[in-house]
Amino acid sequence: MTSNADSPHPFIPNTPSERAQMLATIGVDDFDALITDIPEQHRNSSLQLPNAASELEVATRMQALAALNQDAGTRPSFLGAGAYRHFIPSTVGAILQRGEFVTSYTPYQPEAAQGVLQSGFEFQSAVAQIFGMEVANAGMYDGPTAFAEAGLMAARVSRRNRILILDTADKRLFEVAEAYARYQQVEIEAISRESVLNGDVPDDAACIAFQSPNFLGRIEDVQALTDAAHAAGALSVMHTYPTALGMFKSPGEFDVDIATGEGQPLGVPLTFGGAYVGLFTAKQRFIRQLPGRIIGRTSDTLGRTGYTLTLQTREQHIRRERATSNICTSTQLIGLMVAVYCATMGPSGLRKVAELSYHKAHYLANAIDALPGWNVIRESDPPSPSQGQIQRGGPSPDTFFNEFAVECPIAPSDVNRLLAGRGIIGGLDVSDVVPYGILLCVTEMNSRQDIDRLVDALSGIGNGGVA
Amino acid sequence: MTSNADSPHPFIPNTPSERAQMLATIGVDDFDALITDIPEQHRNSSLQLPNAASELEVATRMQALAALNQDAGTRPSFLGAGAYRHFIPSTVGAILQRGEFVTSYTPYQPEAAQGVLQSGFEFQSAVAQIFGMEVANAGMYDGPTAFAEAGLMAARVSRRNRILILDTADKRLFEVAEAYARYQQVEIEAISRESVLNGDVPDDAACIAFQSPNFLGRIEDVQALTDAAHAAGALSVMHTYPTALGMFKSPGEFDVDIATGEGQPLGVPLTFGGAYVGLFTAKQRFIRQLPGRIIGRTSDTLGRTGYTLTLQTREQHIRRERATSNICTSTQLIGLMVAVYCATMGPSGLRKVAELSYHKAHYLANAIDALPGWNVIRESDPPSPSQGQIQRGGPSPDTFFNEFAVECPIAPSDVNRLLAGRGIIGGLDVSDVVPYGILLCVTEMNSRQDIDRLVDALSGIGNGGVA
Amino acid sequence: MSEGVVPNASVADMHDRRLLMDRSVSGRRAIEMPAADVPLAEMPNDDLLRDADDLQLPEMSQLDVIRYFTLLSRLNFSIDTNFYPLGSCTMKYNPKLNDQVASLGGFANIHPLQTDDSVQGALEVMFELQEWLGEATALPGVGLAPLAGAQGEYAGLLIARAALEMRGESHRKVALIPDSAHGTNPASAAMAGMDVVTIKTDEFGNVDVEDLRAKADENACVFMLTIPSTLGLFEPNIIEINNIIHDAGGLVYADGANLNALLGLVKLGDLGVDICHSNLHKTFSTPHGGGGPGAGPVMVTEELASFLPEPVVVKSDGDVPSPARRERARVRAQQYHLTRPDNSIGKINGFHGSFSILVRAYTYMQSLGGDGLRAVSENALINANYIQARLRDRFDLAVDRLCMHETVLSGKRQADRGVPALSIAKRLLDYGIHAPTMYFPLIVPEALMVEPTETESKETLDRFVAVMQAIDDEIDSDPDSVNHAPHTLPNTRLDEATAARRPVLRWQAETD
Amino acid sequence: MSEGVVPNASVADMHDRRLLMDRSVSGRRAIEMPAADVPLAEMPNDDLLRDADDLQLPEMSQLDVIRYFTLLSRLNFSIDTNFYPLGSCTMKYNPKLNDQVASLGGFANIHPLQTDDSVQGALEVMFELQEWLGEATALPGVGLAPLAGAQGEYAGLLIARAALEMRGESHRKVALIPDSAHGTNPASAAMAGMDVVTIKTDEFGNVDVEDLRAKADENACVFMLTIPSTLGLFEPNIIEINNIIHDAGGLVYADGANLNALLGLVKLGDLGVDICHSNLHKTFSTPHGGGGPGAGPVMVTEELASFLPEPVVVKSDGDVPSPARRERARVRAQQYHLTRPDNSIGKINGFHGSFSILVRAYTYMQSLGGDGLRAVSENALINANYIQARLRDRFDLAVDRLCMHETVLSGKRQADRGVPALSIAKRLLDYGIHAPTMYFPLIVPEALMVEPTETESKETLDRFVAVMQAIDDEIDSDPDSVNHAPHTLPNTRLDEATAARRPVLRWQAETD
Ligand SMILES: Cc1ncc(COP(=O)(O)O)c(C=O)c1O
Ligand SMILES: Cc1ncc(COP(=O)(O)O)c(C=O)c1O
Repeated sequence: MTSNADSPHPFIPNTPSERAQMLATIGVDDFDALITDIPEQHRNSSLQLPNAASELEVATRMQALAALNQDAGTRPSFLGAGAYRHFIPSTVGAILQRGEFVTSYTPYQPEAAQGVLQSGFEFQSAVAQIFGMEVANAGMYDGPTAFAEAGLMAARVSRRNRILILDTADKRLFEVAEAYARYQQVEIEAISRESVLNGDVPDDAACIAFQSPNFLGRIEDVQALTDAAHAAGALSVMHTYPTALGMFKSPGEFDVDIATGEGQPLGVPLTFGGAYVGLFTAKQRFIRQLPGRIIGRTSDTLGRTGYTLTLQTREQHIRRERATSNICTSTQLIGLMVAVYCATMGPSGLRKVAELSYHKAHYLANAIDALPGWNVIRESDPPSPSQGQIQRGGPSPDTFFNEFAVECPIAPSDVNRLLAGRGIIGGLDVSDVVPYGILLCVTEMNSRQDIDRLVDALSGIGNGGVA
Repeated sequence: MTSNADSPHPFIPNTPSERAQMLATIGVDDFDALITDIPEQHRNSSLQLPNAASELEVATRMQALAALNQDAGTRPSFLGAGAYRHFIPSTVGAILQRGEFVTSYTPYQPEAAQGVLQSGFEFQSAVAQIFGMEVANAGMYDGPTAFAEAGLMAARVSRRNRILILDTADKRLFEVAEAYARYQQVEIEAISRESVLNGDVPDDAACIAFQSPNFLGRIEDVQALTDAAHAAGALSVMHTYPTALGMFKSPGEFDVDIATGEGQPLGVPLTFGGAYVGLFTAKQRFIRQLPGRIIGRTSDTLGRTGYTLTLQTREQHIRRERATSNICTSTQLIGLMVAVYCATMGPSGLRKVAELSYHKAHYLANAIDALPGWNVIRESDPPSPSQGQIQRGGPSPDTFFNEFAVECPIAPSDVNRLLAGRGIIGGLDVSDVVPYGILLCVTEMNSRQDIDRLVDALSGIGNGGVA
Repeated sequence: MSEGVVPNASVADMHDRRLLMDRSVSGRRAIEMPAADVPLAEMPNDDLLRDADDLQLPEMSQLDVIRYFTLLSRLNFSIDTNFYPLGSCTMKYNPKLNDQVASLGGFANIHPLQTDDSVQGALEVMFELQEWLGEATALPGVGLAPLAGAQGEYAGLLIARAALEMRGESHRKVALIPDSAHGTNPASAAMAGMDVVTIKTDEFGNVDVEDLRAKADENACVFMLTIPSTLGLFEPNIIEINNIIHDAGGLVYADGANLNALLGLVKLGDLGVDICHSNLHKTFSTPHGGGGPGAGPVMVTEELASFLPEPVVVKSDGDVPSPARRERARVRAQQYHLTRPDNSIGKINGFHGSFSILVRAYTYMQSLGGDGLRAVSENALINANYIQARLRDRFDLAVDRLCMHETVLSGKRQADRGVPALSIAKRLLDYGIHAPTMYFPLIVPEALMVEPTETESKETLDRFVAVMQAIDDEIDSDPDSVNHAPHTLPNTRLDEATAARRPVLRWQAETD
Repeated sequence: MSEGVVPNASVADMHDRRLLMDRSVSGRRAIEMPAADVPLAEMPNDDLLRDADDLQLPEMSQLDVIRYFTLLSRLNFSIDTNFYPLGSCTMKYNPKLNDQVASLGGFANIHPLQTDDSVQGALEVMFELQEWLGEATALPGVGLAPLAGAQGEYAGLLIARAALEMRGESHRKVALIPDSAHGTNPASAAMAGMDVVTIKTDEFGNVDVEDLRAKADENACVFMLTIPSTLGLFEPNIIEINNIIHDAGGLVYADGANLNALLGLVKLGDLGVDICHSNLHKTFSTPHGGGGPGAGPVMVTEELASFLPEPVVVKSDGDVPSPARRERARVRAQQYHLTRPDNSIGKINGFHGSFSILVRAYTYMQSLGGDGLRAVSENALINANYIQARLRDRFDLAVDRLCMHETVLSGKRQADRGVPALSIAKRLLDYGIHAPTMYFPLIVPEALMVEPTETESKETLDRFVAVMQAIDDEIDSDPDSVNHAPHTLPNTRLDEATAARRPVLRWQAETD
C-alpha cells in the first residue's frame, strides 16, 4: 500500500511543496510563526479524536448508524404533535440537490444571489397566500421560535407586556416562548379558553396567542378568540399547522394579526426534528417590527426587476442591540423546499392533502370508537372548556383535523411498546395532559391498510390480553 | 374530494381550454381530425393498462418492489464475473444529479453542448490513460458489445475474417461476439492458449482476442499472446477489467492493438447489469475504423478551444449502410460517471482500489485453502493449459487479480443457497466450466469481517454438516 | 492583463476551459481510500506490475472536482433548462420520480448474476414492462435486452433473418428502406448482412407504393418502415404496404422511435407490423443523458416470440415453491424467471438490458396509465400541428399536410434570402431554444424538423413561434448576424473540419 | 419585437424573470394525489371551511416547476461554482458525502418524538458530536439544540445569567462587547435582558485592556469575545483579559464563529473561556443553504453543564436492559437517552436542534479526524496570510500583523482614487469571484474582509490576487466602469432604498 502521509486531505488542496512556497511568500520560516499570538502553554494541544477516516469507512459507519433507527419511511407511524409525515413530491428533492442553492451564503450581494432571493420571494408569496395574511417573512428557525418571536413582536407593537397563551397549545410552544421572553420584561401566562371567551382578558395583555388546530388536534374558534383579543386591545396571534389551511379557513380571514406555523409539513422530511423552517406572517402595517429576514422586490439600474433583502434596519447586523431579533443565519434552504412544494402541489394538491388527512384520521377515530376499552376523547375533557361555553357560530370543540387523543385501557407507553413489537410507530403519550391519553395522527401517508393494522393491534390490547 | 378528471396530467400542461384554442388555430374541429390517416378500423383501440397512478402510489409501489430484491449494498457479496461492486465516491452521485447533464441530447449542436462534450473528452482522456492506449472513443453500449465490435473492427482493419477468441474468456463475450458477427462474413472461433503460444494461429486470423484477467480471474500472458498474434499478421485484441489496470500493466505497454473493457467498475452501480458503458481503445492509426462516437478538440471562430463530435463520417447518420457500426444513442451519462470517478480517484486512488481488491481476494483464497474439503483452483485446471507450456517471463497462470475459482464439496448452487440463508450473496456457479466450481470475487467493499463470515459459513459446509 | 483574468466576460465564459490534467497538481487527492484490513499478500511478478508513474490521471482536491464538473454542466442546454424541439428525438420532460426510483438501493445495488429468487422485484418490473409494451404495440413478444434503438433494430433484423431461415428462406437478404429513414436503419441492416434497397417517398410524403411493389420480390427479407415517418406523417397506405410485403414473403419491421405519436391512437401490431422497437429514452421519457444510456426493447408477434434475444422474463404458473422458500419462510414464492427463448437469437449484450432505464420507463408508464399515455400522444400531435399552423406563413412545409408529433419545415425561402437552415438553427440557440434537427430527413431541402412534445406548454410554443418570426425578420434586417450565430454561448461556431482533419481526441501535455 | 423575445441576451439573462403566479394557468397541475381509500367522513361546519378559490397558489406543469427553479439556481453564486472569500462566513467546500448521509432514510425519516430506544443511531450521532465538540474546545458541556450561531449565543447568555442567578448575582446584567463584534452579539445580549457596554479595540486590533478593566465591574455578567476577532486576529492578551473578567466575577463568552482558525492549535476552554458557541455551518462545513439552516451548539465548562438547553444526550452506564429489549431480542440494548439537564435553561426550539446539520458535521469530523482538523486550521491560516502578503502592496491592511484565517483589507487608497470598497466588491462579481464581506468590522474604514478558507487551492488564491490587482489597475484606467459594476450578472445594481421605502414583499396580481 502506498502511504499517503504527506499527501493533503481530499478537502485541503495545498501540497507540502505549495505550503512551503506560500510560507516563503508570507515571509515566515514555518507554520508556527503564524500562531505566536496564541499563549505558548496552550498552543498545539492535540485533539483526542479518532484519526481521519476514508469516505468508504465513514459512509459505512453512517449507514450502520442510520440502520439502527426505526425509520418512519418504511413502517406505519401515527406520531404527529408538531412534526408530520406528509408526502414530499420528487420535485423538492430534485431542486434541493442544486449546489447553487445548497452552497451559497445569505444573499447579501443581491446581484450574485437572485436565485436565492427570487425563490425566497416565492416562499414569502406562498406562505402569505396559505395563511391569508398580508405579508410573510423569509422564514424563522422553526415553528415554536416563530411563535415565541410573534409574542415578543406583539409586545413591541402593543407596547404591553403580558403574552397570554391559550392553555390548549402544545407545551413546547409555552416553553420556547418562556425561554425567549425570560429577560425581556414581558410575562408569559397561560389562559383558558373560557376566560378569553368570557372576556376575562387583562387590559395589559399584549396578545392572545393560541394554537389551532390545538395540541390535541382540535380547531379553535379563531374568530371568537380574535374578537376577544381585539376587544381587550390585544393582538390575536395564531400558531397553525399549515396543511390544515388546505381546507380550513385561514387566519387572515379571521383578522388575526400575526400568524405563525411550522413549515415542516410542507415538503420537509421529519429528520428527527430539524432542520425545519418557521413560518411568520403578519399584517402589512407591522412590517417594520417583523423579526428575521425579508426579501423585497425592486429594480436595477437598467430598470429590470430584481430582488433584495430589505428592511434590514430591523436586523442585528445594522441595529445591533436594538434589532427586532438576533436571528441571522436562518432557514433559507428549507424555505426553498417549501417554495418548491407549494409550486408543485398548487391549490388542488394542498387541498387534497388536507382532505385526505382529515378523512383518514376520522376513519381511524371511528374505528377506535368501536373498540371496547378505547375511547376517542371528544368533549368536555381537560383542557377544553365545556361545550356550553362555546359561542354560537363557532366550531364545536370536537372538530379536529387529523389528530385526536384517545383514552387507552393501559398505559400509553405500554401501548407504544406493544405497537413497536408489531412494527408500528404509535402515537404520542399525552398522559400528562389527558389521563391514559395517547395522541394519534393520520396523514395521506397512512394507507387504509396501515390504519386497519393499527386498529387490529389496538383491538388485541383492548381485549385485555396484554398489559 | 375534488375530481381532477378534466385537469391535465402533471406531465402535460395543456388545459382543456388551451387544447380547444389550439385546435381552432390548427383549423380542425376536434382532435380526431388530426388522425384521419390512421386506418379507421384500428384507430383509437384502447390501451388495456392500469389507470394513471399518483406519484405517492407509484413511489410506494416501486419502493415495495425494490425491497423485494436482496440488495448487495446492504449485505456481503462475492459475485463478480463481469460486474463488480466497487466503491463509488460521493462526487459521482453529486454530479450525476445535474439536470443539465441528465436531460440533454447527444451533442449534435456543439455550441450548446460543451458540457457534455468537454466531459466526454475527459472520459476519452482518462480511458486512454488507464488503458495506456493512444485513443479511446466516447463509449460503447457495454463491455461485451465493445469487445464484439473490436473483433469486427479487427476484421475490417486486417481485411481478414477469422476472429479467434481465447477459450479462457467469459462465454458471454463469445456469445455477444457471435451475435454481432453472425451475418458479417466473419467467423468467430475459440482457440486455446496452448495453440496460440505454440504458433498455431491460422494465417487468415483477423485477431487473437482474449480476456485478461480472464473469466476465472487469472492474468493472461498479454505479451506472449500479442507477440503470437502479430507474428501471424493478426491484431491483438484484449478485453480487460479496468480496475485491474490500477496495478497491472496496461494493454498499451504490451503493444495490444485494440483494447476494450467494461466501464462499470469505474464508478457505476451494479444496477442488475445496466446501464453500463463499454470502453473502447485502439492505436491512433485505426481511428477511422473505430465504431461509436468520438469527441475531438477544435477551436471556434474566435480561436477559443471547444469540443465537438468528430470523424462522424464513420457513423450511421452520415455513412448509413457503410458505417463502422450502427450505434447511435450510446452511454454518455455513464461515461460521465466514469470521468468523475477517474477525476476523483486519481492515480493513487485507482491503484489503491486495485491493491485492496488484490490483497483481500488473496486473503480469502488463503483462508479457503485452509478449509478441509475446499480447494482453490490454482493450476492445470481446465481450461488453462498446463504450466509447462507457459513461456518464460510470462505470468504464472496462477496469478489472479481479485477473482478465483474454488472447487466446492457440494454443488455450488447449494453453497449459494446456504450462504443466502446466512445473508451472504455467494459466488457464481461455474460448474459448467469447472466441476463443482464456484467463482468468488473480492473487492475493497468486502471488509475482513465479511470475508471471515464467508469463510466461517463455508467451513460449516465443508464439515459435511449440510448437503 | 494578468494571466487567467478575464474581465467583462459573460458569466458563462468566465471560468476557464482548461482540462483536468491542466489543473492537476501532483500530490493532491480528491478521495482517501481505507488502509488494508487484511494481511498483505505477496505481490505478483514485477513484470506484470504497472509503474506508479505510468498512470497519469488528474490529481485534484475534491472541491475542484465538483466545481469543474458543475461548471461544465452549466455550459449545456438541456430539457431542465431549455425548450428542446429536436425532431425525431422526443426531448420531453423526464420526471424526477423516475430517477429517484432507479437509485433505490434495491434496484441500484443488485448484481445481474444473483439468483432469480433474490431479485423478484426486479424481475417483476421487467415482466410487467414486457406486458405493457406488448399491449401498447399489440406485439406481445417483448425482449427488453436491446440497449438502444439501433440495437433494437439489429435484434429485430436478426429475428427476421432467423425466422426466415427457419422457414428455409435464408436467401432473403434484402432490406427495403424508405429514403427518409434514419441512418441506423440501413446501418443495422448492413450489420445483419442485408443488402439495402431504397424505396422512394412520393410528393405527399408517403411511401411510393409502386416503387415498393416493384422492389418487394422473393429476396425481400424486411421492409423497414418508420411510423410516423421522419417527415412526421402517418403512412395512410400502411395496410396495403404491409400486405405487399407479406405477400412477397417478407416481414414488416417498424421503427418505433416515433411511438410518441401513436400511444392509444393505434397499435402497430394491428396494422400488420411483425417486428418493431421502441426507444424508451424517447417515448417513455427516460432521460437521454447527453447521448445515452437508452433502451430499445424489441416487440414481435406471438409467432416470432421464440426468437427474442436473451433474456426474457417469464412468470411461473401458480405458486411453485422454491428451495429458497422452504429455507426462509419470509421470502415470497418465486414467481419470475429469466429465460432464454427456444429459438433465441442469443445474447446481444452482457446482461439483461439497461435495467436502470427499464425501471424508469416502467415508473413512467405507471404514472400515466392507459389514458395518460393516450393523452401524451394527443397533445404531442396538437402541439406539433399548432406550431405548424402558426409558422406556415413564414416557412415552407416539407409536405403540406396535417402532421403527427413533429413538423418538418423547409428553410428554402430563408436560404434564398441568404440564410441557410443551419444558421436559423444556430440563431435559435441565442434565444435559449435548442435547434431543431437540421437537414434531416435527407430528402427535404433545408429541413428543420421540429418536435415540441406534449410536455411543453402553449406559452412555450408561442414563444418559439415568436422567436422563429423574429429570426425570419432578422434575415432581412441583419442576415450576417444570423449567419454568424450563435453569439451568446460559451463558444461561437466550432471548426468541425479541422477537428476531423487533425483529430485531437484526448488531453495532451503540450500547451496550445 | 414580439413579446418574450430577447435576442442577443446573454445566456444568464435569457429566460424571463416572471414569478410563478405570473406563469400560472388555471387547471394545470404538477402533481396528482391519490384518491381516498377510506370512506369519506362528514365534513366540518361550513363556517370553518376555506373557499376553494381562496387559495391562490401557482398552477404549473411539473416540467415548468423544475425548469423555473433550475433556472433560478443558475442566477446564483455558490461554493460549487465560485470562489467565495466572504470574511467571517467560512465559505468552504461542503463535502457531498455529508449531504448523502443526511438523506439516508434512517436519518431523514425519523420522528422527533419517537421513543429513545427506536432512535439509538441518531442519539449516538448526537452523543459523539457532543463529545467531539467538547474535546475541540476543552469545554466539555455541550448542548446541540441551538439552531444557528445567534441562538447559540442566546443560549450561552441564558446560561450565564442562570449561573450567576444561582450564585445570587442576578443583578449582573452587563454584557461587555468589543466594538469589532458581530451584530448578533449585542442583539443576543439585549434579548437576554442585558445592557451592552462597548469595549474599544486598540491600534493593534486587540481589546483595549485598560478600557476593559475600567468597565468590568460588579455588574459585569459576560464579556463576549470573538476569537479570532472579526479583524482576523488572535487576541494575544486573552489570558489576562479572561482573568480580569473572572476577577470581576463575570464569565467569558467566546463567539466561536471563527473556530476554523483554531482547531488543534488551541482550545478555548484552556484559555479560560467559560462558554462558547460554534457555527457548524462554518467551521464544520455544513452547507449554508443560501442563509441556513445552520446549527450553533453551545459549549460550556463542566460547572455550567447543568444549565444547558434541553435536550442533551447521555449514555447510560453499562448495559441497562430496556423493556423494548426484552420484547424484541434483535434491538440493541438501549444506551443513549435524551435528557433535560438539572438546571436547564429550558427549550429554545421545538425539538432537538438541526439534526440534519448535526449529522453532516459529525460526518465531516469523522472524515478529517484530529489531525485533519488541525490541517484545516493550518491551511486556513496559510491561505489567508498568503493573500495578505500578496496584496499588501496594493491595499492597506486594517492592522499590519500576521493574520489568522482571514485578512481585513482597507480600500482607503482606492476610495481616495474615487472607488469605494463597495464597487471593488461588486466588480469582483464580474470576474466570477464572490465579494468579500464589506464595511465590517465597523471600525475599519472601507473594510474588505477576505476569508479564503483551507479548501481553496493556491491557483485560486493567485487568480484572486491577479483579479484584485486588475481591479486596482482599472480604478486608474476606468473608475466609472468599476463604480457601475457588476456588468455581467442577471441584474445590475439593485435599488435597495426603494425596496425599503416601498416594500413589495410578495407576488401581486398587478402587472408592473
Ligand atoms: C427514427 C429513428 N430511428 C432509430 C433511431 C436510433 O435509436 P438509438 O439512437 O436509440 O439507437 C433514432 C434515434 O435517433 C431515430 O430517430
Ligand atoms: C462572528 C460571528 N458571530 C456570530 C454569527 C452569527 O451566527 P449565525 O448566523 O449562525 O446566527 C456570525 C455569522 O454570521 C459571525 O460571523
